[in-house]
Amino acid sequence: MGAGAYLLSIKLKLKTFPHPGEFLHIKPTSEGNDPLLRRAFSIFDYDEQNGTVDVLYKVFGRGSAILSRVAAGHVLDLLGPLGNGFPIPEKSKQLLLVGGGVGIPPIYLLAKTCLRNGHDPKLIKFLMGFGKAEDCVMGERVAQLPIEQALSTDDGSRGHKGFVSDLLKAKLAGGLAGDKTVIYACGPEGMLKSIQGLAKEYATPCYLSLESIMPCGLGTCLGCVVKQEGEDKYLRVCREGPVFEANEVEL
Amino acid sequence: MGAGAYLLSIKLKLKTFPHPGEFLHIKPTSEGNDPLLRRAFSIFDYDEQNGTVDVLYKVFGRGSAILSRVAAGHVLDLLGPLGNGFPIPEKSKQLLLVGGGVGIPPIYLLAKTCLRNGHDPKLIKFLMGFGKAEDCVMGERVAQLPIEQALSTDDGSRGHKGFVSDLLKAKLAGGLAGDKTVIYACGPEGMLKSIQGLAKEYATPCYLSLESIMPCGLGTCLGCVVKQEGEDKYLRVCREGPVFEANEVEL
Amino acid sequence: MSSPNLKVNIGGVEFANPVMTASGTFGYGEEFNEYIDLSRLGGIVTKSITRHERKGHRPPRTAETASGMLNAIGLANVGVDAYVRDKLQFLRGLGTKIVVNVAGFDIDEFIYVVDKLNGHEEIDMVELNISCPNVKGDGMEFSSKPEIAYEVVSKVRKICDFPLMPKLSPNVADIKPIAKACEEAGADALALINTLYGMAIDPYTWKIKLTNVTGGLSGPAIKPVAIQAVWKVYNTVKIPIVGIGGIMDYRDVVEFMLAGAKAVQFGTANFIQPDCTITAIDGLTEYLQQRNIADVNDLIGKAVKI
Amino acid sequence: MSSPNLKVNIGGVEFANPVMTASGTFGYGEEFNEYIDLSRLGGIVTKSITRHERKGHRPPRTAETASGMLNAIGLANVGVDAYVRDKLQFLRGLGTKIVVNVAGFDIDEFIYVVDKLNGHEEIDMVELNISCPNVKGDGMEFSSKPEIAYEVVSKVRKICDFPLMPKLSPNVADIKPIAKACEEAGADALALINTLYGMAIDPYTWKIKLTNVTGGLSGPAIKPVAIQAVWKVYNTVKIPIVGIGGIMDYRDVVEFMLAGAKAVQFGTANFIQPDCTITAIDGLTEYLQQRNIADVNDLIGKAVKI
Ligand SMILES: Cc1cc2nc3c(=O)[nH]c(=O)nc-3n(C[C@H](O)[C@H](O)[C@H](O)COP(=O)(O)OP(=O)(O)OC[C@H]3O[C@@H](n4cnc5c(N)ncnc54)[C@H](O)[C@@H]3O)c2cc1C
Ligand SMILES: Cc1cc2nc3c(=O)[nH]c(=O)nc-3n(C[C@H](O)[C@H](O)[C@H](O)COP(=O)(O)OP(=O)(O)OC[C@H]3O[C@@H](n4cnc5c(N)ncnc54)[C@H](O)[C@@H]3O)c2cc1C
Ligand SMILES: Cc1cc2nc3c(=O)[nH]c(=O)nc-3n(C[C@H](O)[C@H](O)[C@H](O)COP(=O)(O)O)c2cc1C
Ligand SMILES: Cc1cc2nc3c(=O)[nH]c(=O)nc-3n(C[C@H](O)[C@H](O)[C@H](O)COP(=O)(O)O)c2cc1C
Ligand code: FES
Ligand code: FES
Repeated sequence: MGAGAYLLSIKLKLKTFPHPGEFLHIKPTSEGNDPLLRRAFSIFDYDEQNGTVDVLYKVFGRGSAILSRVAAGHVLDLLGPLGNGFPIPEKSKQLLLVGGGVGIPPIYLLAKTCLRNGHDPKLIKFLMGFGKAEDCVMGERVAQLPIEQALSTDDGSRGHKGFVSDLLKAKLAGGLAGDKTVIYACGPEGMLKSIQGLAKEYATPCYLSLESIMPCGLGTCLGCVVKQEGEDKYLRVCREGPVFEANEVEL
Repeated sequence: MGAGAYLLSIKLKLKTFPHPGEFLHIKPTSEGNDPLLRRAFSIFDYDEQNGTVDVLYKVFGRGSAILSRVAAGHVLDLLGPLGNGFPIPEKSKQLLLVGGGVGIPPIYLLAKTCLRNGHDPKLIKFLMGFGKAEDCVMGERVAQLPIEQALSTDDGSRGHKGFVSDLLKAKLAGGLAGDKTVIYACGPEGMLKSIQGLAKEYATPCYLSLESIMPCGLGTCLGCVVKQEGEDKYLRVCREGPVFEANEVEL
Repeated sequence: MSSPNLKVNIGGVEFANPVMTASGTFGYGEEFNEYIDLSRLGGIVTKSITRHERKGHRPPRTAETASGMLNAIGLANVGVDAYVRDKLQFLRGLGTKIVVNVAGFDIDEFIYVVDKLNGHEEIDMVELNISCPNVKGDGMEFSSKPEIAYEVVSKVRKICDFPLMPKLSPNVADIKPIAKACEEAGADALALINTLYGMAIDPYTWKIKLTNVTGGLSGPAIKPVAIQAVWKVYNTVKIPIVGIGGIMDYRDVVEFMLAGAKAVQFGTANFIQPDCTITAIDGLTEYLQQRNIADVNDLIGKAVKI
Repeated sequence: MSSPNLKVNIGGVEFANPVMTASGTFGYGEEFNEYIDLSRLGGIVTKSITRHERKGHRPPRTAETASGMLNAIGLANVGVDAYVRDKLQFLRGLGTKIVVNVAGFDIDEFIYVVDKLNGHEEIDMVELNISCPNVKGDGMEFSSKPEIAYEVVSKVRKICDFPLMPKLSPNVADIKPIAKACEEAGADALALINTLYGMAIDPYTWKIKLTNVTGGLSGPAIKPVAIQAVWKVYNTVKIPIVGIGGIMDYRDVVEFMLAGAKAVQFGTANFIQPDCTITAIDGLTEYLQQRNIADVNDLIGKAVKI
């Protein structure tokens, strides 16, 4: 799955097709108390026939490293689906889907869901950002979707050299802005910040899926909060989010 | 390997054939800091050709439970062989070998070593104690040795009903006592205590392999100590032991 | 064997079993409604409430550590008025005992908040979080000095309609005189421990992991400290003790009760297994049955020296 | 990049690198000789020595806890005379700095022991274990009150030939005044932290796991408490700090140095990986090289608030 990225297929029958943007809270180990807490991973894909949920993740620290060594057939301890996902857009809207690195999974599921719902493929554009060419394999499942796609790498080793927000800006500047368009994005904080800026600049509706350290994932520890824009208030990323309207949160 | 008992075969080339009574200090997990410490396990057997060390153990608490779930091919983190094993007896001696439960491994290795050295099989008696009949499979490798064997179970479901020390007492009372005999024993503390008493009563040389909580196994933490008999002094089980002359330690 | 008795009486309140949830780790109960049958809990201790609403600290507010976690939530809460108005109603119907945890930065605040709670029958007990910095004093926690602990507890005791249970901090040289002072001030029970001070720094980015710099350490890592505190206090006071700190399952409940606790609270464990409390109640029942122990109270303080 | 400088100067003693071994976890060095090249260590801190030989407590003396361990060894040691006679000779030849940890149950004992060490050139520094109960006072640790800490440190300072480094206990409400008192008393450096009080009970047998009932908690579980103590003390005193508590690898060394430590000690980690110190020195070197940091001293206290 590209440099340090892994695909985890979990046998898990869900009552309904998962909502894009929802996440699973997975305990990296069943042995001992260290690491202690569950980790959040977006649902990447769901296979209704076989009842398997896919998660696409990067080895970041201890928990994800342990997950990457879990043997096939291992029984995982998880909670979910949790959180509030992306609002499904009206069929008439032009969709600009932006995923950076391991922010791609929920955006992929959104694209797939929209297509399943009969959204016109021509109205969906998928923009992907990666560090370098090797990471791009992460987007292989996206590549199979019958929609327009573009990609960027930080070092220019494949696609546009630069940030995926450059690709978005080109689209917006090229006319795909305003009320008839909706931007959906997930990725590193820096990327979300510039997309938030672009959405404002081009007055285009925009939803962002945020990351945050999530001890409980249940809305109870108040650890995962993000500041509400313009209000002296914090919102729980695990409960009110992880998807927020771009102008609702202060990044 | 009987109720809750496991055989662990570890690929490990040793410079020399291990000394019976030596132990390995094994880290139950390589992931996280809980459980934190290594666990001590006696060397049960060594296969020189293939370079594998066998350990026979019971699931007791967290560490041994984790070990029992380790997949084949897993790389274990271990130190050893450590400790001072049993002194190898002169060939003329009558040997009374006593093993209780997971105390059998070092005694088995002692029997095997003596046989390799050319000790007359007729001079070796192997007495084994178990909880109940199901546990007796633990002695299957012992059963292959060409020496006299006897066994007891606490509940009488196989062999003598009662303690293995009863079997020892019968041998001692039957004439196999005194300076021409040596007793070697490993097993639960209660068993070792009664054997210590019998050795004294029958004035027979006796060596015991002790267990003790061993944080370091290296002689440095001073955690594993046992009281020296008649002295205001503690001995380190991991370093001065785990094998002691029966009259040297206070149990 | 017939079902063992799990009921424990603390300061005149009868809890159906010794398993409660710890303040700040269970919200106001709502979030757990979909995971467990809340009526089965011995009690729910709600998040610390203060005079005014508090937003809490800027994130990041938590960091994981070895077998533990740090938190600096900053006593975020809705404030006592909203609590009474919006939260009590949900709690009232649950069929479990409700313990309201009250925090304050000076004695007036404790008194103000407790006074607002007085008269509300849905409340069974007040837990006094005296592990907050005392802004009027030397900035130290109320529970770091016996005199200060005595003062706040005795003043609140005078005006409080409910049984009163101060919650003690482990960040002291000797917890015994603090416990004694609370008992003398009229406390009906003692809850211990709150979190230990801790801090963490990322060795790659050099950043301190919490915006608030230091935070409270909780989870299995601190259990030995908590057991030791319960044991010491059990041998010092006569009032019941509610044990807290690193409890994950029924075996930990037993360990705390053997050390001298009459009941316990599950904190961090709720984040990891939302049904940990229910599993523990079941496990405790089975534990007692297997050992033919008819009454859970028979465990209290029965640890044996070797 | 050329090799970064790892040398650190503490109280006038130049250590080849900031990695030492903690008292009581490395014996007198002998046992590790077959596992590691002792000459590579920054320093060895030997097991606490007292006036007379001490046999230590009756076993069991240790118990494992979540990411930690409890110990109640009972300051078992050969006594100062045997130490000087039998142990110094081995230590002398090692090519690393030798820090002798001294314990005492009253001030006279500290003075007696240090006096016996005076004049022995193979000693580079004295670490004063003031986390022992003060039998002449109220039974509390010497380092639990600033006045007492001041008294013992200033009296020992007067007669001690070597740089003096008191070792502080974390079992206090506020470590800052204790650290300050030691500095004012003439301490050349401070070592922190010693173990936290803890206790454990077996829920199956009901037995308290240590014969001594309570013990000292060490290991990764306590690292957040130690980091916080180092950070607070770093912002309080000017003398160098040696950080201790739950250090397992070079990343932990970096974390402690960023918090304000000039050097560190590995304790419990030695039991788990006898070569942990050497691996950490190598890891630290690589860490500095990768970041183009020419001097390890540039890490000290550089943690960034967010
Ligand atoms: C809603 C949501 C969806 C996510 N989806 C994905 C995904 O699909 N693929 C993927 O690779 N990653 C995803 N992440 C990020 C993922 O949760 C972190 O990479 C992971 O928790 C790191 O854990 P670790 O044990 O490897 O790192 P450690 O550094 O050991 O983690 C220590 C602690 O910090 C937390 N933490 C550290 N970094 C992050 C982070 N960036 N976000 C949240 N918590 C963090 C951990 O959960 C843990 O509690 C998602 C995060 C959130 C909040
Ligand atoms: C020299 C020696 C040889 C041994 N050989 C064998 C063997 O061949 N087969 C076998 O099954 N067992 C053997 N044991 C016992 C084995 O070490 C323990 O069963 C094991 O450590 C239990 O670990 P745990 O994680 O399962 O239990 P836990 O209860 O989780 O252990 C907690 C801590 O206590 C220690 N501990 C608990 N019980 C014992 C014990 N009885 N002895 C030593 N430490 C203990 C653990 O090492 C650990 O540090 C031997 C012990 C020693 C000292
Ligand atoms: C995220 C979090 C928030 C907490 N908030 C409070 C609080 O508001 N009031 C309080 O008295 N204790 C609070 N605590 C402390 C817990 O109630 C409990 O005393 C502590 O976490 C130890 O128990 P544990 O190890 O089981 O978590 C909080 C703990 C955590 C982890
Ligand atoms: C088994 C053991 C024995 C110890 N003995 C001493 C001692 O004699 N003197 C002392 O000052 N500290 C002693 N300590 C404390 C350590 O030096 C160190 O301060 C503490 O363990 C914290 O570090 P760690 O978490 O790296 O182990 C001992 C610790 C352990 C685990
Ligand atoms: S992760 Fe606990 S409230 Fe969001
Ligand atoms: S186990 Fe540490 S001295 Fe024996």
